[in-house]
Amino acid sequence: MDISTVIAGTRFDNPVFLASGIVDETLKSVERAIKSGAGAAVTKSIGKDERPGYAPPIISELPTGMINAVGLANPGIDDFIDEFRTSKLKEKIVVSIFGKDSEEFLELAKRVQEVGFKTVELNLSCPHVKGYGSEVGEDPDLVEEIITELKNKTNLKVWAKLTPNVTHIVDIAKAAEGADALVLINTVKAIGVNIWARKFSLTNGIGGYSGPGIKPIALRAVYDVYRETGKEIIGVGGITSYEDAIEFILLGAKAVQVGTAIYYKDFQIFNEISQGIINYLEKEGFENLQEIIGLMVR
Amino acid sequence: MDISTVIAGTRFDNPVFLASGIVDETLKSVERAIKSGAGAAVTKSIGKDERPGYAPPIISELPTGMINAVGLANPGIDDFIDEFRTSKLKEKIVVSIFGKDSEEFLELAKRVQEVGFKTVELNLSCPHVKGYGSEVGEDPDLVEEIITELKNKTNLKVWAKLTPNVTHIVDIAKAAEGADALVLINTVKAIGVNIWARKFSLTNGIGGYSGPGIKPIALRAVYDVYRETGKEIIGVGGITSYEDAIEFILLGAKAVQVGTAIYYKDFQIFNEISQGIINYLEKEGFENLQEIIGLMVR
Amino acid sequence: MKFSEIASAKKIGKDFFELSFSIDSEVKPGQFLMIWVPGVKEIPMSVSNLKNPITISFKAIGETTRKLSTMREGQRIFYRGPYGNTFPEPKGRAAYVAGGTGIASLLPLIRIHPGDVYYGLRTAEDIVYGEIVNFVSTDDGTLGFKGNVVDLFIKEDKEYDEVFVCGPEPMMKYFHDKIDRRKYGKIYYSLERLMKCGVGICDSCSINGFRVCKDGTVFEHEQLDMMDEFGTVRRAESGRRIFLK
Amino acid sequence: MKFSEIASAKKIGKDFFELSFSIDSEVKPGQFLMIWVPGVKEIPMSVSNLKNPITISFKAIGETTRKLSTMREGQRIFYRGPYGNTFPEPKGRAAYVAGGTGIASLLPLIRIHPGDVYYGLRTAEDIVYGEIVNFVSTDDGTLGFKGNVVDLFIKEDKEYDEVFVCGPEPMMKYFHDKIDRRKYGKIYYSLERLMKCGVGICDSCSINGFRVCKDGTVFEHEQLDMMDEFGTVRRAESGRRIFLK
Ligand SMILES: Cc1cc2nc3c(=O)[nH]c(=O)nc-3n(C[C@H](O)[C@H](O)[C@H](O)COP(=O)(O)OP(=O)(O)OC[C@H]3O[C@@H](n4cnc5c(N)ncnc54)[C@H](O)[C@@H]3O)c2cc1C
Ligand SMILES: Cc1cc2nc3c(=O)[nH]c(=O)nc-3n(C[C@H](O)[C@H](O)[C@H](O)COP(=O)(O)OP(=O)(O)OC[C@H]3O[C@@H](n4cnc5c(N)ncnc54)[C@H](O)[C@@H]3O)c2cc1C
Ligand SMILES: Cc1cc2nc3c(=O)[nH]c(=O)nc-3n(C[C@H](O)[C@H](O)[C@H](O)COP(=O)(O)O)c2cc1C
Ligand SMILES: Cc1cc2nc3c(=O)[nH]c(=O)nc-3n(C[C@H](O)[C@H](O)[C@H](O)COP(=O)(O)O)c2cc1C
Ligand code: FES
Ligand code: FES
Repeated sequence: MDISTVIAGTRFDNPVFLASGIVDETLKSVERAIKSGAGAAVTKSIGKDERPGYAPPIISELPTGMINAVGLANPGIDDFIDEFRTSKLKEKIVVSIFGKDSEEFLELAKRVQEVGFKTVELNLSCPHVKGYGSEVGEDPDLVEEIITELKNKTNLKVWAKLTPNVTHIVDIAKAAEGADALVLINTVKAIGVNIWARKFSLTNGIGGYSGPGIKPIALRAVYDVYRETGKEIIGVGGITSYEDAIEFILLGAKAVQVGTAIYYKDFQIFNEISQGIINYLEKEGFENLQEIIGLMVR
Repeated sequence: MDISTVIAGTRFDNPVFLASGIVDETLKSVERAIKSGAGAAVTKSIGKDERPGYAPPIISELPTGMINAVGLANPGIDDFIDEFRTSKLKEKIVVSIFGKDSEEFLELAKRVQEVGFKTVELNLSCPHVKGYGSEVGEDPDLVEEIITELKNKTNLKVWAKLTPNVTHIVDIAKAAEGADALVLINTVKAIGVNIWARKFSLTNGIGGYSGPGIKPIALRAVYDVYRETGKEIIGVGGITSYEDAIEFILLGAKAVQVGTAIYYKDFQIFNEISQGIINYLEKEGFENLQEIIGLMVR
Repeated sequence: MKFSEIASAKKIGKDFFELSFSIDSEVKPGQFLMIWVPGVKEIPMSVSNLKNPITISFKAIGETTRKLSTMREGQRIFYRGPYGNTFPEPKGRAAYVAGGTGIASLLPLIRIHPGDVYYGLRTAEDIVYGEIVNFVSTDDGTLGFKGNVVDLFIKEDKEYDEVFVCGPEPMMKYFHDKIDRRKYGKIYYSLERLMKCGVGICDSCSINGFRVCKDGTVFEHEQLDMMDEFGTVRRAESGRRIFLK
Repeated sequence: MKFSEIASAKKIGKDFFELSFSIDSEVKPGQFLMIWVPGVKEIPMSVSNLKNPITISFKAIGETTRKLSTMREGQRIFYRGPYGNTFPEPKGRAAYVAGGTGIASLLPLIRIHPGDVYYGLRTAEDIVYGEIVNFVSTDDGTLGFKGNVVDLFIKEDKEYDEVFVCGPEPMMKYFHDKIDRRKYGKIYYSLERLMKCGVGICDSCSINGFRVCKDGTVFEHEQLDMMDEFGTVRRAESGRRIFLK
């Protein structure tokens, strides 16, 4: 059964990718995800300068998922490049970058391109760091400018990862029209409270909500954006099983990313989902993955 | 232990209310909630004209909550008034109304006031009906106009129920400054998919997500709005236990509403939460509910 | 929402059908499922045979039931539940009083604990499950007693320890108001109302604050005494009251 | 995040403390908890006594551990876990080789299956759990062997079926590289790295793609053979590599 998928002209063996920020700070972990069956792996988001991130607790487990405020911890682009340049799996590694404006994004993208990566994912959506992520990604003009700049001045494929924390995600998606693909969604702004300590569960207070609890929200984003823009979409948010993945695919996602599920099922999640998709396609009488992409919307 | 709470000058015996839209279409059910221990009960949202709502399935159960698209089914204000006018519990019944503009809201509010109700809740937030709810409530100017109109032309206490499906809920909260209290939050826009039928789980496709899965989102809304506006707030979204209720109260909510939890725990939820709050206050050495309202934000 | 494959599909009478399929939870007498026909609607259906493959028995009266009636072995049927409370198991002489499709909800109990079965129909050709029926009435007199099943029951004038009633609400109301309460031990009614959610949150099935889907469907005679909306007020899909008679 | 009330708080050595509290899950030898001190930080801590009330044993070295050291009986302690894999139970002659606070993670095993305990310290006054230690070394020679515990272990030159090692990574690296592998059956190391999440998703504790918190903390000698970052590259909080030596 052929479950390969083509995103912006690039073919991936299977449509189950590792999401940015989950076991992907170090090269060896990223490669481990790929060797464990991920069709591609997105790195932790990298910025210009080193950031230690927030003090732990940086995650808080919930009955319905998890909230995190890692705080864009990253070694800075120099050390990142130094560590990742040696990889032989560059075709399957997508580098996530974050910046405060088009200049920063462009600078980062060029560095990434220089050492041979083919695709960047733009973090326009991290909800818990001032001046970055969703603060950039909720501004359609800025989104458009960043993408135009990167498409004009690099040869990279550009995936734009959008935030659900906006009134009309379709407006942002339209601003991101120039991107090769859209990644939907990043975490949902949220808070956890510990009533016995009477403190926030996370050091940073505000965090990003991920896991099963955000799946219905992510599905809505994928559906609305696919229906309204027809763009190539990678679905992410709360996927922990092949059934979840297929829900996204039926609504138009050409691939999915898996983050928090690593916490529930570890690296085997990739093969588990791929195998599940194969079984589903067989059982339901489809010839290949293509047949069900966007089936419920077309 | 005193767990009474005062909202916009009105005293309620306890801070656990029934949320709009859950077993509150008929007068006798609303009264049952109050007799079961709810400090107050908000009716299903009522509009000018009768609406049958969407065809079932109107709800879909999820592991993390529920999505619904009831479609603002309601008998219309005439039949509503006719049924509810006789109630002896009017002080504890808050009438939820929805309209497409300030004129409709005003007309409804006047009818409600005429028969002796003291408080209306404005549905500025239902996410699944065109032209109503969140389509009104995401427009700050319209929100402000509606509230100004009602405050100028009626003597009702006005609670404004806001939608989380916006980029900056604080902006909407500021537009709603004229309201006596803010109710945060209504359901989150969402979709459910059935991969075995390859159809949406709900007849309407798009629905509103409620239950435990939205609690972290609701907490964030309450915290942001309380911190930025200091308004009187009623917290709602995913509350199924006294611990949940206390999380909202610590972040500034003077009361909470309970909806989907009726599905999990039925009418006993009201007394269960009230009793849990009493035990908590005793155990933690507080004198009354007031002491913990907003404790983590002050 | 779960699904199962239809194990058998039968026509058992005029416009009357049975579908059997296996489900993954235990069902008790009187409980119902919400059956979803994708693209059409979701509707409540009593379980008329509790053991896997369980059975639903229905009359094709509208779009959903008509679509269900065309379904065949091997096709998928979507459901959730079982929901609702249950009939208690009878201990003594039992009577079962059914009108129309109401027979479906009584069938499991009739099989567990046989008793006198009274069945009211509009006309002879509506008969189903004839083999278990002891007393039959038709509105037009084409089969059995001419008249309604309540009058038939009263005419037979037997004594029972437990009576179980299920049918259209007007028939149950008539039964409730007409019979001589003292002649019987316990009397249970399984009510049917417009249902949207099936799980007690939408309030569309409520009678005097009792949700038929959740507090019922089974109510005792004395509970109905206190429900002034029983048989007098039903609700439109909007929740608007429709006053009967 | 759970919490418990502190059952006892003891100072057991210079800057060294024990806190005991009951937790609601079983802990296995080598596992750790994430301990949260509200307003300060969340840090990993080995469980040094597995039976309720379980114990953590720690040195006050920074803000969190210092705050923990001021906590008293009856106060709330917040934790999650236990996390990490576990030491297998030894079957033959066992040696335990600890450096500094590394003793904490070995204590449960030492109690279950006594063996030779080698303990390396900086100086005499750092000694804790002296009653269970067989061979001690100090960097300054104020107690026992002068030098590090690895050299002490090699000097003693005994044969063991199982060796368990826990201490600072440089010490474990030195042990790993220096000892004559063929003299021992299995050798297990419990690693310590900067941990943020404790559950395998943040990657901050990873060595060559192995997460100390989730794939470890316990690794076998041969696994470490393949980790070229072990003892040579550690990670800053940012994930930046810090090359050792
Ligand atoms: C708890 C419960 C158990 C039920 N069990 C069974 C069963 O075992 N077998 C069975 O055949 N039916 C049963 N019903 C009734 C069944 O749910 C309806 O027949 C069904 O909803 C009709 O759907 P439809 O789309 O086919 O018809 P629609 O197109 O929705 O309706 C066709 C016509 O029937 C009327 N109608 C629909 N439902 C009802 C109702 N409940 N009462 C009065 N009039 C109605 C409509 O107003 C319309 O005029 C049960 C109902 C309930 C509440
Ligand atoms: C799995 C595991 C189990 C542990 N078990 C124990 C235990 O049982 N007993 C115990 O005392 N400690 C243990 N530790 C170490 C303990 O977590 C640290 O001492 C603690 O994080 C220090 O926190 P702090 O806020 O007090 O110090 P900080 O203020 O964070 O740090 C003080 C100084 O110590 C350094 N430091 C902190 N942590 C480490 C580390 N892991 N390695 C090297 N240097 C470090 C810092 O860089 C800084 O210079 C364990 C660590 C791990 C990973
Ligand atoms: C611990 C953690 C760290 C994350 N870090 C990043 C990040 O650096 N950049 C980014 O774009 N998304 C980040 N995310 C968001 C995820 O990539 C993903 O969009 C989100 O978690 C929803 O998917 P999930 O439910 O499968 O986890 C992070 C998520 C988690 C849980
Ligand atoms: C079935 C259902 C119907 C609802 N109908 C309304 C409504 O008519 N008006 C309204 O303001 N909110 C309505 N809501 C939203 C709830 O009042 C509440 O804001 C939301 O469900 C979150 O709270 P919960 O998680 O406790 O259910 C409805 C929610 C549900 C589940
Ligand atoms: S059908 Fe919704 S409450 Fe009964
Ligand atoms: S501490 Fe996060 S992966 Fe180990």
